[in-house]
Order: sequence, then C-alpha cells, then structure tokens
Amino acid sequence: MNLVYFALIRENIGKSSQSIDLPEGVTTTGELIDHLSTLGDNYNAAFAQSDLIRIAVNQEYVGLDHPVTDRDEVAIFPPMTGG
Amino acid sequence: MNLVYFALIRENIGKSSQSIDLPEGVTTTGELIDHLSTLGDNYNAAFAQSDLIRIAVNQEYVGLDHPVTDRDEVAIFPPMTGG
Amino acid sequence: MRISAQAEDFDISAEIELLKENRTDLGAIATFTGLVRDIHGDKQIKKMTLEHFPGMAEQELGKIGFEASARWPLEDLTIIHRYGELLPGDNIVLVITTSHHREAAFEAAQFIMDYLKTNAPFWKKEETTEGDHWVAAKTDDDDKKDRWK
Amino acid sequence: MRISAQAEDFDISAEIELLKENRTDLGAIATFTGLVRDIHGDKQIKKMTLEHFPGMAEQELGKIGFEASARWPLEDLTIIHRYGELLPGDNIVLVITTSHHREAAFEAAQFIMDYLKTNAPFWKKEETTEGDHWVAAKTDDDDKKDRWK
Repeated sequence: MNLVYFALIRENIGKSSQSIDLPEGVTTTGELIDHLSTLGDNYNAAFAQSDLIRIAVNQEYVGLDHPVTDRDEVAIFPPMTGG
Repeated sequence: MNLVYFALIRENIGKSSQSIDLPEGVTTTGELIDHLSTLGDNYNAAFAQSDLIRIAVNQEYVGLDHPVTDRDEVAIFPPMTGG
Repeated sequence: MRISAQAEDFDISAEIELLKENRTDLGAIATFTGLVRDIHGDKQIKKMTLEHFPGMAEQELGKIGFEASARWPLEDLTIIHRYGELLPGDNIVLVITTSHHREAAFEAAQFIMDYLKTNAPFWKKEETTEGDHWVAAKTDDDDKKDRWK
Repeated sequence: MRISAQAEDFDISAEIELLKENRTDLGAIATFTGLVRDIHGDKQIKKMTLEHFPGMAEQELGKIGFEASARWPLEDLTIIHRYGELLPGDNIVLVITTSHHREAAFEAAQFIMDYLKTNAPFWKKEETTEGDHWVAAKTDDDDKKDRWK
C-alpha cells in the first residue's frame, strides 16, 4: 500500500510517502491509523488527535470506516487550510 | 433658474438645459413641473408620466414638494439605469 | 476611496494595484465588472450610449462608497462608471472592495452595485437591430436595493 | 471552466480576458482574490508556505466549480490556487465567475471560496517573527460552508 502524508502530519512522521505491506486484519482506514500509530513515537504523535486527521483513499475523501486494500493509495493529512 | 434635463426627458423637450424666470406662485418642484408642462407639447410629453420623473435640486435628489427659488439648479430626468 | 465617472476603459489589474500600493495587510479583494451584453431580451444590441449627470454622478458614487464603508469593515474601495458610446463586450462599471475579511468585501461590492443601479445618475440608451430606445428602470432593482435597509 | 493549482502568480485582467475571448454575451463578472496578510492575530508574518496534494487539489477545485455551475446560471468560471512560498501582499487564490446576472456571479464566487477553504487539499504554514507554525483550520469556515446546504 502507498501512503502519502501532508503538512503537520508529514512533518511529525518525518517523511512524505512510504510503502507498507498491509498487515492481516487491517481492512479499514481506522484500523490503518491504529496500525500506523504502533510504528513509533513519530506516528503516534502524528495521529494523536483523531479530530485533526483527514483521509483520502485514491484521492477521494473518506471516513474512518472506509475499506482499504494493498492496491490503494491512502493520503493522511490535517484539516485543509487553503483559500 | 437653471434647468437641466437628461435622457428621454432631454430628448422629449429637445434641449439639455435652459434658463427660466420662476413665475409668481411657483415655489415647489411639483409646481415647477406643472408650470413647465404648460410650455408646449414637448414639455407635456416629457412630464406626462409622473412616476417616471426624478428631480435633483442643486445635485441633491428631492421629492415633488421641495422648495425651489430662482437661484437653484433643478435637474429633471427619468429613473436611473446605470450599473 | 477612488471614484471616477469616465469615458475611458479601465484595467482591473491596474486598479487593484492602485489599492494595494505600499500595503501588505489586505487579505481579500472582491471585484465586480458590469459589461454591455450583445442581447437584451429578444433584441440584438449594436451599441449602448451611457448618459450621465457630470458632477452629481461622482458625488452619488462617492455617497454610495461612504455608505458601504460605514456598514462594512472595508480597507479601501474603487468605483468606476463609464459614460459615452460602448459596444457589446465593453466594460460599463467596476467596483473593487478590499478588506481583511472576504464576507465584508463580497457584501459591500454587492451593496454598491445594488445602490448604484438606482441611485447613480446614469442612463442607458440601446441601439438595437429593431431601433433605439432608452432602457427602462427595473422595479426589480428597487427591490434589490431595499433588501439592505 | 479553468482550474489551476500553480506556483506562478496570476494576472486578473489576463484571466478575465481568457473568459471573455470571442464572446460578447457576458453581463457580469465577479472576482475574488485572497492574499497573504502581513499580520495574523498578533503575529507578524514574514513568509507563508502553501503545501498541496498535486492531482487531488485540481480535482477538488474542479468539483467545487462544477457544483457552483449546477447551482447558479454561470457562463464560465476560473479557480486558480497557488502553492509554494509566498510573501505578504502576494496573491494566494483567484476565483472568477461570469454570468448574465450579477447575483449569480456574486453568490457563486462566495460559494466557491467557502467550499474551497474546507475542501481543497491545501495547507498553510506561516513563518512569523515568533516562529513557524501550521495554520489551524477554523470551525468558523465549516459554518460558512454549511450555510449553502
């Protein structure tokens, strides 16, 4: 699975993208966030405030119960502040 | 008194400005319009529809009961259509 | 505040630059441009002539600008209204409002346009394929103005 | 409809000309420009960096433009959002809406700005005299978007 990060979440994690193998039992965006949070303090810090997390799967906004597969691109970022 | 006309009223009367001596008894804008309407068919046509007349005395919009004197500039024109 | 009744065309970018000159505190700039359309109802417009009351036109545009500044937290504004002979596609009127906040800029620009339609001494005459006529005032425009009361 | 996420600055007059090209039927053009302000709250801004999600940014701006076109009788529209490093006074975003009617142009431009603030994947980082920080999203902006529901 391809992961991309933006803004503060990118900075906290320390990289803008990465490839991971989706572990057995991780089938939704929410489970993915929980899984990533176990990968280290930097991930844990990035995802500490769940109300400040936004997710797009294949460039479509989704919630925390959206299904994910190994073929998806999942983007994780804070609330948008453009305009 | 100086009179200035604009748009359709100017075209109906056939001139864009004129000087008149204010007759005895003409003390308001409404009386002025009534007086002008007696000056000829062109004036009568210009002022036939009272709801299509707007008046400014010394460049301030006023109603038909506004006082007028010989020293005023009175502008008479149809409703505005700018913008 | 920049107010102008003029025969010449205007350039929006250049007018915005005038408002921005020497300042970097503006967060929001709204503009509205009114143009001569080639169609009015079922008639084809060949030319439009705008007549105005010199002196009073500028004065009324200024009053509308001041009223907008009193109602909204504007930083600055520009109102330019052209007169003379115009062709379809030509600019007629430009309103620019600047503020720290976008709602103020948007609302003030709308307010100025609504008031200008009924309060600024300009008159439009259209030359169409079926003859010339003075454009009739819309009661509709009075309603639009009245919503700001 | 012209949609662009770009590092380069834009010129409003030139963008309007693109929309007007070969047509004389447009009666109303509304624009909104958002700029980098030199002050945010009590902090002085030295620089602003705009990060964006390439591809998805253009896609979301396009969706907002289509939604506006579905709700108002627009003739055409432009949305340009910059990314990269910007200084106080620099342009961030431009929205242009054209219509036969001024209300449609005004309202659609406001709608686009309100949606863009919460839906377009752009993030602002400010470099101030007291350090750097990512701008926090305002719940206020969600409210503004919700009024269009």
